[in-house]
Amino acid sequence: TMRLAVTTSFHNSGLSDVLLPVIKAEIGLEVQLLVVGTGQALRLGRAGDVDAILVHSKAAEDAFVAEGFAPYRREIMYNDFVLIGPAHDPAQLAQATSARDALKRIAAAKAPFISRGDESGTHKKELVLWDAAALEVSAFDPWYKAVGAGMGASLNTASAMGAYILADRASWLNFGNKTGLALLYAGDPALFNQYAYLPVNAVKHPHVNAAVAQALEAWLVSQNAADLINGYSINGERLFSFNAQN
Amino acid sequence: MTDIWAGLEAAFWLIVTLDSDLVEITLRSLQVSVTALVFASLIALPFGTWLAIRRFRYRRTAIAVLNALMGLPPVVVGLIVYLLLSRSGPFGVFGLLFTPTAMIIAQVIIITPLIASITHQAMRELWAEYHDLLISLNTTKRQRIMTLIWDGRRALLTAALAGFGRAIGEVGAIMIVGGNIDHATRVLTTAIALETGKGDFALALGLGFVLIALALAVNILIHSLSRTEQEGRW
Amino acid sequence: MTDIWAGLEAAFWLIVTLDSDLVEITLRSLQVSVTALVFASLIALPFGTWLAIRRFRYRRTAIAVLNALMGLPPVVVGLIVYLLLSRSGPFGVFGLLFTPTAMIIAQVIIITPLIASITHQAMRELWAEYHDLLISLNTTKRQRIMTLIWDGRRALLTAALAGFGRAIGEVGAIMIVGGNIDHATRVLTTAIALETGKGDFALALGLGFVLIALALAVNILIHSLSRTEQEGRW
Amino acid sequence: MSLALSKGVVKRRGKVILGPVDLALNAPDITIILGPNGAGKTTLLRVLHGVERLSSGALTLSKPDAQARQEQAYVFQSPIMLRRTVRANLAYPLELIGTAKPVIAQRVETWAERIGLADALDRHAPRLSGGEKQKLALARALIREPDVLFLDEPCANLDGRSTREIETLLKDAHLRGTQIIMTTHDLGQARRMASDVVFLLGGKVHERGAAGRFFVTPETPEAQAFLNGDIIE
Amino acid sequence: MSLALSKGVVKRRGKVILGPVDLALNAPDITIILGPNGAGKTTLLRVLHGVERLSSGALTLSKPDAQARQEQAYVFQSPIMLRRTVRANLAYPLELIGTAKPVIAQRVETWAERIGLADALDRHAPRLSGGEKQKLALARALIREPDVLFLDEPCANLDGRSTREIETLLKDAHLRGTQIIMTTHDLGQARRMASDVVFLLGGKVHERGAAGRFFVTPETPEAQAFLNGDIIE
Ligand SMILES: Nc1ncnc2c1ncn2[C@@H]1O[C@H](COP(=O)(O)OP(=O)(O)OP(=O)(O)O)[C@@H](O)[C@H]1O
Ligand SMILES: Nc1ncnc2c1ncn2[C@@H]1O[C@H](COP(=O)(O)OP(=O)(O)OP(=O)(O)O)[C@@H](O)[C@H]1O
Ligand SMILES: [Mg+2]
Ligand SMILES: [Mg+2]
Repeated sequence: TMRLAVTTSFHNSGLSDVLLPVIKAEIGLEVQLLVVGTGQALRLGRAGDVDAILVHSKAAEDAFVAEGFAPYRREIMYNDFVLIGPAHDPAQLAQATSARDALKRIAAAKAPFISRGDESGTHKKELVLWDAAALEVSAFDPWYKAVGAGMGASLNTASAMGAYILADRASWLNFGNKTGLALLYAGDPALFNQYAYLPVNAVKHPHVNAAVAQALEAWLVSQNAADLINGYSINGERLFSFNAQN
Repeated sequence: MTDIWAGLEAAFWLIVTLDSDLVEITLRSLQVSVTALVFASLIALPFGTWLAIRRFRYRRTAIAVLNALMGLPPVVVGLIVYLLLSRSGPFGVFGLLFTPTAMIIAQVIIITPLIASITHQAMRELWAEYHDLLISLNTTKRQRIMTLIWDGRRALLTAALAGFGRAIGEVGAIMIVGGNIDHATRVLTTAIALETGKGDFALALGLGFVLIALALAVNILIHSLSRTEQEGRW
Repeated sequence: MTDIWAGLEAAFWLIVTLDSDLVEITLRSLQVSVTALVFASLIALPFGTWLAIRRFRYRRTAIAVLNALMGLPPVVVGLIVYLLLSRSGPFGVFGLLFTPTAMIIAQVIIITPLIASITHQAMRELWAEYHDLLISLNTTKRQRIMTLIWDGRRALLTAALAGFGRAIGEVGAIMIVGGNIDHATRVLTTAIALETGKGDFALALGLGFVLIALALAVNILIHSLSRTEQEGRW
Repeated sequence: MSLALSKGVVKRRGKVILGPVDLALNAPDITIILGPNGAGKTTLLRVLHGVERLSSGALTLSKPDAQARQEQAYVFQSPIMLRRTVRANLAYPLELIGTAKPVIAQRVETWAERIGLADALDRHAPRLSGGEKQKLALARALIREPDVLFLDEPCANLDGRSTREIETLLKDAHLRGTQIIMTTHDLGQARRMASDVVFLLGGKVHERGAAGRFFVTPETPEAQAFLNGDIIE
Repeated sequence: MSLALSKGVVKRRGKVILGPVDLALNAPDITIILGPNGAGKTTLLRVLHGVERLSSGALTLSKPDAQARQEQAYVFQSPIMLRRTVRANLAYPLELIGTAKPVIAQRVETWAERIGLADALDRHAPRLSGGEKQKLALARALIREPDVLFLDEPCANLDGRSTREIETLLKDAHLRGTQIIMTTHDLGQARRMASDVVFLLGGKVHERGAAGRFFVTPETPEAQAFLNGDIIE
């Protein structure tokens, strides 16, 4: 068995439920998933409490590698972020030409917006996007609400408040409480969301089960995994694209 | 281990610099918990006492249910309150979701059974002692309850403090109904959960120590006000 | 509202089909909570009783601290236990993190102060009654504690049941130290939190109702075993 | 007020501990209930007052129940002290019926004086001495000036002088029309006080009669033996 | 065993409720402590037994403290019943000192017989009648066969016959060497039992003397008045 820390957004996508049984069947490896915030996942890796992590926050991952906690990072797959909002779309996001434009529309309309506010990969992406739109988050009025919660909880909040929110496509498609919400904007390359696998450095933490971490990595970049990941869809919509380099 | 020290250090700095965010969420924590405690006590103290003096057919079942309700999972309470208060829920029109009021409602539901159960336990003893006298004096139900509450007030303090402790440390329910919105519904526990999720354990622990210090201060304050132990046996 | 009905329906189907995952996590919930309860009781019952009979200098402070500890935020307890059990922590070598043992440790820390505090409260009354007799009979400390625990056992049941309730409904700490790993450390509360995060309210509520039913069953079972109310005043 | 118990039975865990008892008590009397330990005196008294429920049989009062209860008072065998000061204990029965504050204060003073606890008014009642508690319980019963007074061994822990004083208090109350029903193990007291005697044995009324006759020529050998078991110097 | 109290004072909330008392008690006596309600009898008895701490002064025993305490027994003014059966109440003091089970069982039977509670062995002690509780408390004190026995109004709720029986039990124990120190409000009982009298008033020893002399010619007018306050037929 091995322990793998993953982010909530990955787990909420439901892909793990597809992959884990196959992994078990094909290479006899039981993967125990720890579903936590991005920051916490990195912390678990630093402390050597897990054998590998799977997250989506490039800057933080690079730092992790630079500090020597992982020998390298291996990109596995990507999906994209999407802008969700109330179905009647008061900020007219549907007509947005780019992610920046979409955010500007929200700001202009002062429509309620939910921010994850938890320094997760999604939150960091959102901040980058506001930055790109040349908008200053700290100057936003009460319409901008930092909820400090996981993806699902934040979506629940957005649903209850009729607010806009940035989410990853997988979480959105798998989300069960879509009442009143709709996917309003997607497709800008700026919304690209890369997932990477980082095995914990066995030199730093000798008890880490490097062999199985390796085995899992090997499987994750295999053709089998590629087929499963690319083939995973909800309501006919594909969620992830495999992009591991061999 | 170093994290624990870092946490103590963080707590220390947060307090000495009187960090304005910290002050804000601490006050909100206190406000929510104390308000919830007041409402819960207003329900639970008379109810627990009433249960101690009343003999009715399903009394044992009622007590078992009450004890079971102490185990109400906060997350479930949070969910139910969320569903009731949400726009599409029956009380949606009041727009209470994601306000401190919603958090208070959830906490009242969580701590009322705990307070009522401890109250019931304490009042049973006192009622056994007073029973004959109060029956003989032909007291009304109301008078009995008032007498027991008054004379057993020190025992009820433990009940109330247990409720306060549960409220101030609770996170599952208020996270759902409050939403942990910065500057609106963020309290100490939800902030701790957030920092934990961020992996900033030192800050999370720091906030935790602030919370524990707060609970301690409230307890010591109330204990010295009520001088529980000074009046001898009672 | 419809969600609440859907939740009841989900609970119903989960139970009648004896869903194997449900059975597994329910049993694990019970195992963790009951084990934690046993250990916590072994510590808290004698300790709370001891506190009721001992007069020492800082007794009042000790009681205030104990009451404050009832407010220990589960998340903070979880964090501290995590840091202690983590590979880079002092007890890392035992490899207890993300196992049911770790969850039990966290729960013991959370419920011990609650049980001890209620015990102390109940035992004070009994000690006031027995004090003269036990002093006169020249009993040892140990004998006093044993006598009080035995004769006050029905009051201690409330204490234990409060602890059980707190344990079975708790999520913050065991989420951190247990990790909510499927087929290893997932229990009812962490499963509920997970489903809530997925927005699957019906399933979350369904699990919640199962949990409540479980707590209720345990309470009714213990109440009828101990026949609390049948033996009259006591 | 007249109280009549007909076929009154009290059972505990299936065992009959009192009865069947047929007994009628009338207003002007001082009725003393005598009997050995465990005879059922306390139980009978409680039944008559209505704090103990009958397993079968009936208690009939000459007034409506609610009113009757308001006009009765009871002093329990082991005094029940509210966990309050002596003053608060005395005031309590009056507060219950909404007596005006100044009236309460004044009556409390009077009664504290009468039972010799004027100095102890602000002390915590549960910490009084045994005899002081008994006196307080008595004053608390008398403060509402009841029509019927039930006393369960009211002088058991009192010294000679207090016993005399209490007897005087009770006789005064009786003269003002209070009906008194009491138990005692002090046969001297029974002789001094009783106008009417009920002798209980094994939960049943074994003998009943006017005090004058009972103490001189008891009808049953058991009553005779009981009276002889008394401590006669 | 001899007990000596020198300059013993007990204060409560700054008020002296007992003392200063100088008193020496010696083994073969039956010492009766007399005095009006609130005189401090209970307090003195508790001090001598060691359950009440002295605010100042000293208590000296002729044996090491631990051993002395083991050989003393005390019957409280209001009986303290363990919330257990009568049997368990009687067995309790023996269990504490590790007596063998069969010995316990046999002694419990014997004592239950002696106090007339053989039929009540399996009843819940707190639900006994007032007199029955008092008898049980007494038997529970005697069951360890103590060398020194403290009794605080042990017969207050007992009927005449039980009182006689208890007195016989106590005299038997005394003949077997048990030192007895008791309070009572029953002057008849005091006369029958006492070999030595301590008369307390206002927390102080007002008069002390051999029983024979005290009851006939008390030295102080207060003792005289107290004896006259008694109920003499
Ligand atoms: N729950 C019970 N089960 C069995 N017997 C009981 C119960 N409660 C009381 N009794 C018995 O009923 C009898 C009558 O009790 P009661 O208190 O009326 O006696 P009493 O005449 O007042 O005695 P005393 O003079 O000692 O006060 C006693 O023998 C008592 O032990
Ligand atoms: N905490 C206290 N504060 C003030 N006075 C107290 C306190 N406790 C006891 N006393 C008083 O001390 C006096 C002695 O009490 P004690 O119980 O020794 O009397 P006693 O002689 O046994 O009386 P009784 O015959 O009524 O049993 C009483 O007047 C009592 O009220
Ligand atoms: Mg009686
Ligand atoms: Mg006394």
